Amino acid sequence: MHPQIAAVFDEAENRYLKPEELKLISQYVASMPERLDAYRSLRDRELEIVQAVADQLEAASPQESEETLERCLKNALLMLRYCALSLLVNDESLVERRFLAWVSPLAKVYDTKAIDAKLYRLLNQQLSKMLTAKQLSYLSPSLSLAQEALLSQSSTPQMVVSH
Amino acid sequence: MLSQLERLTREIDGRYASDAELTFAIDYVRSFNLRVQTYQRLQELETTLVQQTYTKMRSIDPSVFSHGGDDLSAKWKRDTLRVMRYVAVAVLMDDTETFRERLLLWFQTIMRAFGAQRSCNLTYQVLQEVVKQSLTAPQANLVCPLLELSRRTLGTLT
Amino acid sequence: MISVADLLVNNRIPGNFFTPDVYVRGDLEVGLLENRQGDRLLAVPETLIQAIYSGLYKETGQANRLVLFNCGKWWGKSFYTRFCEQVTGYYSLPLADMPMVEFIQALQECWMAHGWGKIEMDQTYQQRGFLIVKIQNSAFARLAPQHNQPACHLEAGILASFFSQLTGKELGCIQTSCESMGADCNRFLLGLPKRLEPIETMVLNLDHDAIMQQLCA
Amino acid sequence: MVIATAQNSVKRKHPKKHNHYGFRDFFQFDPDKGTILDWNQGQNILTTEDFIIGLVEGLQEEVGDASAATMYTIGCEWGLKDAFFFENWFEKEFERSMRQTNLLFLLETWWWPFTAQGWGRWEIDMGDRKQGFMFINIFDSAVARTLGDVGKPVCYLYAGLFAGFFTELVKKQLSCIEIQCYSMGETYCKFLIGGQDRIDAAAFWMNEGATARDIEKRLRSGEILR
Repeated sequence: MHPQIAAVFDEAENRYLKPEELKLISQYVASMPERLDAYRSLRDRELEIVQAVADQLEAASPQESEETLERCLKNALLMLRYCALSLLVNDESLVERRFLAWVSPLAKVYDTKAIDAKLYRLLNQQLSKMLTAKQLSYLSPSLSLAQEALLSQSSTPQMVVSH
Repeated sequence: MLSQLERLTREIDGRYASDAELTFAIDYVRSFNLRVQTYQRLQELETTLVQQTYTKMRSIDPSVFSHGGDDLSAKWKRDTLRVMRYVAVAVLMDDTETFRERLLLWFQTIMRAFGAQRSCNLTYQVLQEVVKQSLTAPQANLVCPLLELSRRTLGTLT
Repeated sequence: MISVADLLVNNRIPGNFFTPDVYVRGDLEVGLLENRQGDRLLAVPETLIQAIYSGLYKETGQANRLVLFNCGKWWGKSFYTRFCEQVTGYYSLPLADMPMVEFIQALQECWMAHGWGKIEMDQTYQQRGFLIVKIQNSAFARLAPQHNQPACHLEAGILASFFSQLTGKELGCIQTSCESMGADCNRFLLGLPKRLEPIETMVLNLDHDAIMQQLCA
Repeated sequence: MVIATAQNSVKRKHPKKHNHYGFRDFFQFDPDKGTILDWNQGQNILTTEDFIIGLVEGLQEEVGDASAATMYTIGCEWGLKDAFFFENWFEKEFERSMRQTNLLFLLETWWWPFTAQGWGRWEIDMGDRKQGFMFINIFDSAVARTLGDVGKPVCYLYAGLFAGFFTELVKKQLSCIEIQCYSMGETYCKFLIGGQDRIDAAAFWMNEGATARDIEKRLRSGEILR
């Protein structure tokens, strides 16, 4: 959620909320029905969306192993789930802490940037077909944050410890 | 609402929330206008409500504002205002849990340290009566449960 | 053909089990902390860490280092078990099937979520039978009372236990550099006890690089 | 999410806020360093009960039965150091001397960080302070809950903590003994704090099988070992 809304209790004992603070909350609450709709669409049509992406990706990357493609698709599913959550609560930092902190180091090791770039293009096409412009505008801050972070990092060699 | 959103983000890890898990948000949207009205009303009436409570308490028990010769009126007003303001935000945000965690549990130990339970018990009982007279019934229905919780938490002898 | 539905296990995709704001929760009403598995947690404040050092020194004198190392070993044993339980449960994978990168990353996240600093594995000397573990921002180093020798005996104990169980071999652990002595990080050398023996005395007057040079000469 | 984003700024924005013990207010996690600071800028590490077991078992192995005394000493050192740490933040936060403060309020304020840090809740009974002793109840002792029902008191760490802290607070040598423990099948732990003579007397009576209630009664009737 917007950090300012999350902080409403912090000053509770000193003063009442200023009109602009109250307005911020009202705006978020007013946007809630649309956010909920977008969230539900993403949830209910997740498989349809990502399956379409998977089919196109597989066709476009015949040289890639299934294992690699599957790993990338799994990360994309996770990304979409966290972006959906962050759309709902209006907090992009959630994507950073919950998704990127875990997935970026692994994506770096497995070096899947080229496939990811392809995948995101396909995914974004699907999403823009399915969501309204308004809904997309709620989703895109976190979605671009996640995609840009993963595409901008350089790769590192894989570690080779064994059990 | 804040604590519910927080719980939601904690509990849905790598999956989607079900409709049942989202009900609270829909309920909140529906009740929001009433919450804002109530919040603003409490802000307007803050001084009056506290003053009315003070007068009423004095008439019920004149000794309640003095302790060993000290006049506790000013201290009482500060404490009561503090609780009232948290109550107002808790009404606005529909968040009893945060109210409890951020204020009541701590304040309970402080009120006990000063032996103020009897005064608290009376305060939040009278305040409920005063609120019911000054606010509409739906507004008072949002405020009074929080005042009752305050009475039970702060006003109970161990 | 990839089936996306088959990529989901119980309709879930695991992310970071150790995300701090999800991993730990507090309940003020009862004064308890717990992790997301429901195990009780304690926040050990710096005054207690200092007291462990000074109290043990008062009671056991020079032996306090050994005592701390031992305490660490006990601690590490249960820590390993708990950690494996958590990751295998959450990622729905038997330990043997978990890619090592992911296992190590989970350990790093776990370490940070507990506020123990940053941990890293250095495998430069793996062929020679040594593993180097680096830890940064350790509370045990920062709060150490003396600054003339490595101070993270508890951590050394934990690491010895943890990696002994992970590799199935009884390993020893010696700290070769310490933040409390101005080093950039705490380095711990893990290997078979016999091979570590000569280092015990080297630690007193050689730095980490010199020790590694001698060891691998 | 939410509150975590705001958390780092709460102390900066409201340094004098007193009710700051909720988890997300009290602790600040630094993702770059992997460290945790509490509201009063003290570093904290989180551990499971394995840490306590490791300490107890590791000590048992090295020093045998002296492990109880060692845990008590660690506790005393903790209490002593914490008294200074407390005085420092209390006087900053409340802008007044610790010694010009309502005692019960002061003590509740002292224990709050421990509540936030997961060491359980307490109840303090100062009714007998004038007679030179007092009682503290601890609910959910981290030590007793960890070690389970072993049939004798085990919370030497807490006993030491109280002895060390109160000794520094009243500037007089005080000791502490646990006279009832969760590990004896009781629902909570009870500690007696006072001068050495009283603690010795209580220890002696306990050895003879006295319950916490017996000990309270005998102390209140002024009985002391000759």
